[in-house]
Amino acid sequence: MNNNPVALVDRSLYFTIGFSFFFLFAITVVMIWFVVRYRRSRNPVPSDIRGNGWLELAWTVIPTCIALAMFVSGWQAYMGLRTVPDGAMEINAYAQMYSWIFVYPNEKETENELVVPMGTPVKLIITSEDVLHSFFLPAFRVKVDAVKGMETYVWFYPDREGEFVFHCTEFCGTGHSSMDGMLSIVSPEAYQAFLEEEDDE
Amino acid sequence: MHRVSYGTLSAVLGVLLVLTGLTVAVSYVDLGAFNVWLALGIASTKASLVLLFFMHIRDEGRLVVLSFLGTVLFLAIMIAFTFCDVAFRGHIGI
Amino acid sequence: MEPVRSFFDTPSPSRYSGALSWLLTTDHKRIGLMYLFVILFWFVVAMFLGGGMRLELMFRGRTLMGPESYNALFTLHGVIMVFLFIIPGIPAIFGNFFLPIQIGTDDVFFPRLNLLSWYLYIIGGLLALVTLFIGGPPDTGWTFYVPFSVGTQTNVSVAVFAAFVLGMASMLTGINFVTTVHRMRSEAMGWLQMPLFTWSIYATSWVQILATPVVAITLILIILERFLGVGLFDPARGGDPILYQHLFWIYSHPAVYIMILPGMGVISEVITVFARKPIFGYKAMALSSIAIAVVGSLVWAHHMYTSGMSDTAVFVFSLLTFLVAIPSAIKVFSWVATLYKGSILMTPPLFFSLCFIYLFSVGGLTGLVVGAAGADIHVHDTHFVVAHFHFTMFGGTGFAFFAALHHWWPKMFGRMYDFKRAYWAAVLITFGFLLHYIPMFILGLQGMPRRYYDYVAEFEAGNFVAGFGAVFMLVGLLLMLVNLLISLKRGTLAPSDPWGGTTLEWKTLSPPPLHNFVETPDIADYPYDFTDVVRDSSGDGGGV
Amino acid sequence: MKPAMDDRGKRLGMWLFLYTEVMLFGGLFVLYAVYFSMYASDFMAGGKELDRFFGTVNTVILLVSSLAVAASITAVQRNEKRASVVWLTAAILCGALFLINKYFEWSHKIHEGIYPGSDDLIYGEPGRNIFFGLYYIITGLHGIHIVIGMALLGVALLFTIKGRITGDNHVFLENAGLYWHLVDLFWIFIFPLFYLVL
Repeated sequence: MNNNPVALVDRSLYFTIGFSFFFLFAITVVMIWFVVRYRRSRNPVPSDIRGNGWLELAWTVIPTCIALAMFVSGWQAYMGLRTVPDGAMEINAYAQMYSWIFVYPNEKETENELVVPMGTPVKLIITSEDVLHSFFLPAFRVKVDAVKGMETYVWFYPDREGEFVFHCTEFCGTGHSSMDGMLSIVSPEAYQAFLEEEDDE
Repeated sequence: MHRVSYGTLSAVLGVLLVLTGLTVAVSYVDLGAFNVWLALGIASTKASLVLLFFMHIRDEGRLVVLSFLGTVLFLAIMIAFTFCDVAFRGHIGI
Repeated sequence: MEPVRSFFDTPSPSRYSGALSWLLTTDHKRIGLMYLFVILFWFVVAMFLGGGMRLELMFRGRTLMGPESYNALFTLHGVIMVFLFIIPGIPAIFGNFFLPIQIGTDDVFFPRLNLLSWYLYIIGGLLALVTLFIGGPPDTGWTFYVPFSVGTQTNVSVAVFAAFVLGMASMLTGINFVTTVHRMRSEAMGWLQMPLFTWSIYATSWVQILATPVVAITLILIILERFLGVGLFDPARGGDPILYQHLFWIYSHPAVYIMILPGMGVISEVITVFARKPIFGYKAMALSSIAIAVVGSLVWAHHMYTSGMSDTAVFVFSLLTFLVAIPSAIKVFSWVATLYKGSILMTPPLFFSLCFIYLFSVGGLTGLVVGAAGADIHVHDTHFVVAHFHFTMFGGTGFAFFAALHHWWPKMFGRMYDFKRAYWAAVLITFGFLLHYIPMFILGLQGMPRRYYDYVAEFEAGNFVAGFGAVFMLVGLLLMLVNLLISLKRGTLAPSDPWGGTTLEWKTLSPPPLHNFVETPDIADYPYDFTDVVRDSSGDGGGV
Repeated sequence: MKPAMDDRGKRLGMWLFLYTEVMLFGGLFVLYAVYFSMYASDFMAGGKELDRFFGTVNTVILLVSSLAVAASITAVQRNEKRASVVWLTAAILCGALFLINKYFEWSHKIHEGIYPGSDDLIYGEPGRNIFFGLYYIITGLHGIHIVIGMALLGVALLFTIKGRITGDNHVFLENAGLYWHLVDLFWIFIFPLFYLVL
């Protein structure tokens, strides 16, 4: 699937971090070189340089352009995360102190355990029963706050089978750090079997 | 410092009272969303009169006039930027 | 000629002596020093709270404390560091002490108000202390997000009130400084002859005046909600919890510029002095301070990309966030360019400043990652963000604070400290800092959320390493403070201009007399003209 | 160095303080604006429940008190101490009258079961709860400012009587006046926003 937001987010991350490393390296090397080269014992008389209009203009304009490029890549990634493809499967998620409840299209419920079939985009519609929580699924780069009285959503494309951990990232009390769970991406057949299986309770 | 005569002060009070009457009067006329803007417009006029004649803002020089306007502008921006959020919730994209 | 007595020996007002001559003083220098010691006290307290958190996190599961204590620890670490150390740090200590001197005057405009601010600061601090012992320490994080802060049973009201009082103190200091700069600047000193440190404090003061009241009212609303249950932020009663976040960040984002701008001012002073060279692009530097103050006030909602606010707001605030990066970048470039063809003398303050440039650059550049809307979604509320703001706030403001301490210590106390220990301390702090926070960047990218008491197995290595960094840092910080304190007793006497500075504080005695100057100082046309300094020192090898 | 009496500087300090007050109320006005856009009809219904007559009378009272304060400064500048004392007393009385009115208004509403956290509000329309919540918080905060303003004017009155405020030295009175006018300014906006929403 093209335009998978995971790729867009990673592109934005690499782009920004790559430029950052370059600038950091350049600044540090130049700084250390100046300090060594122009130490007082070697260069007792400083030059009286008070500024340079062209240079200042250049280091204003060029970073502005780079920053805008970073903004654009970030925004594209963000739009990728926000634009749910057609035919996404909707699952409701309810956050509460300190667990996640998922309700599947056929009313089946699970707690702290999310099972989805591979190959179908999933849209999680999230809300909170009490204080703020936040649904964070690092493997798919998605995160959104769960707010009481409001519906928010994330979507992701399960493109590989496996188990992925998700966390609560908005501080919600003593059990905050244990409010995590496991996303299992299974084959469509296994998912059907899972849906039809009786609730454990 | 500049002295303001009793006459000017009373005249200003007169205008303020008239404007108060006006704002109460227009609140009985249904103008839709325009009502709020009209009420705020009248209130701003009254506020300017108080600033100019009771608080002598002009005597304080450019710094105070500009920084006061700046403060009001900052407040306006605060409200406007908050509306970037609340007015567009539920839309996808810009 | 009779020797001039320093302000230490001349109480103001003169009718008091002993402790009262400090507690009731109106002398800006004494008030600055009173701030210095109280702020250092809070810094050490919060430092140990932070260290405790890191030690708890070194191993999985419960090691030192339970989750309740851990939550209280990070809340108090944040509240104390933010409201009692970083925000007041440089303006209240060095702004108070040096702003009047740098503009050639004898005190701030409202000396008694200045003392009142100090007392408000003390009261705020005591209230923060009270929360530690009575009613259960708050466990909300320093952001006090609703609805959690309204519902939790711990002592949030007192903590919030403490922050309110501290806000008042900071606001009144801001009012005082703006009035001082406008009304008491030496008549010979035009706007573009003001030292850059003064410029930065001036810009900061405006932000303090305009932004602090917003958080004041927000905090009052929390208290009202807790006692009256109005429901302004409670969705069940028609409220919108996200609005709280707007109001909170309308102040608290500008607050990070309240924290960093004075630090940038310090760095500008230190680098020019030790490079013996005018600051590169004085006007750009002064203007960028103002630009940061203005644009920085318009980017608050970039803390809220995941909060459920509208995409339009994400667009606007992300764009503005990238624009506010530019003036900061200009400052970094100008500092480095100032070193070019200078005559650079390595000293502890310069060493701290160079570390500042490096660490702050890391902080600023990672700020671009969290400013980009899509990238931020992944790293928001993870250890990446924690590392990012510690690089700017600690690596930035903290190191600028240390640089200022070492730069102005001889002026404030008239004593020199031991250079060797100062370098060792700086190296230890920097090494510990990197060892502490770089693993946190990686943890964040891996997906470890912040404010986590416990974590899954894949985060073990990073947390283990970071714990060692914390220990190195603690040792380094203690060494630095001890070194400075020892100098008060054993340090050699400092001359009036130990480094060869050009701004007015170097033209008076160390420590300065009560009215700051023995004779009215000359104001140079350009505040960083080192021609005389270079001429006077030719032949002495340029040593200190 | 500071000139012996820099009244302009002292007023500048006061103005800066007024900005902080503007932003303090500004935070509440942000809330008002957002909630008004969310619950326009509830706000209009709520506004009808407030007593317009009381509101208008209080507006007039505050405007008159502002005039009195401004006039007391003119009087002091003309060295008419007596007149200044009379004007100031009038202004303080106006403030008291305002508070008495407010007291009756509030107690009437509370009597009707409309107060923060009351069953009527909590279980009623959410917009109505927000409207009255804001009403109590904003007018309450304004009331506190009236009390502080009256205290400042009271001190100014005392200083005038004792002769510490004179034609040459009346910056304290001016600053107290600035504060009072600002409190009036807030009311000028609070009045239409709560009593006259349609």
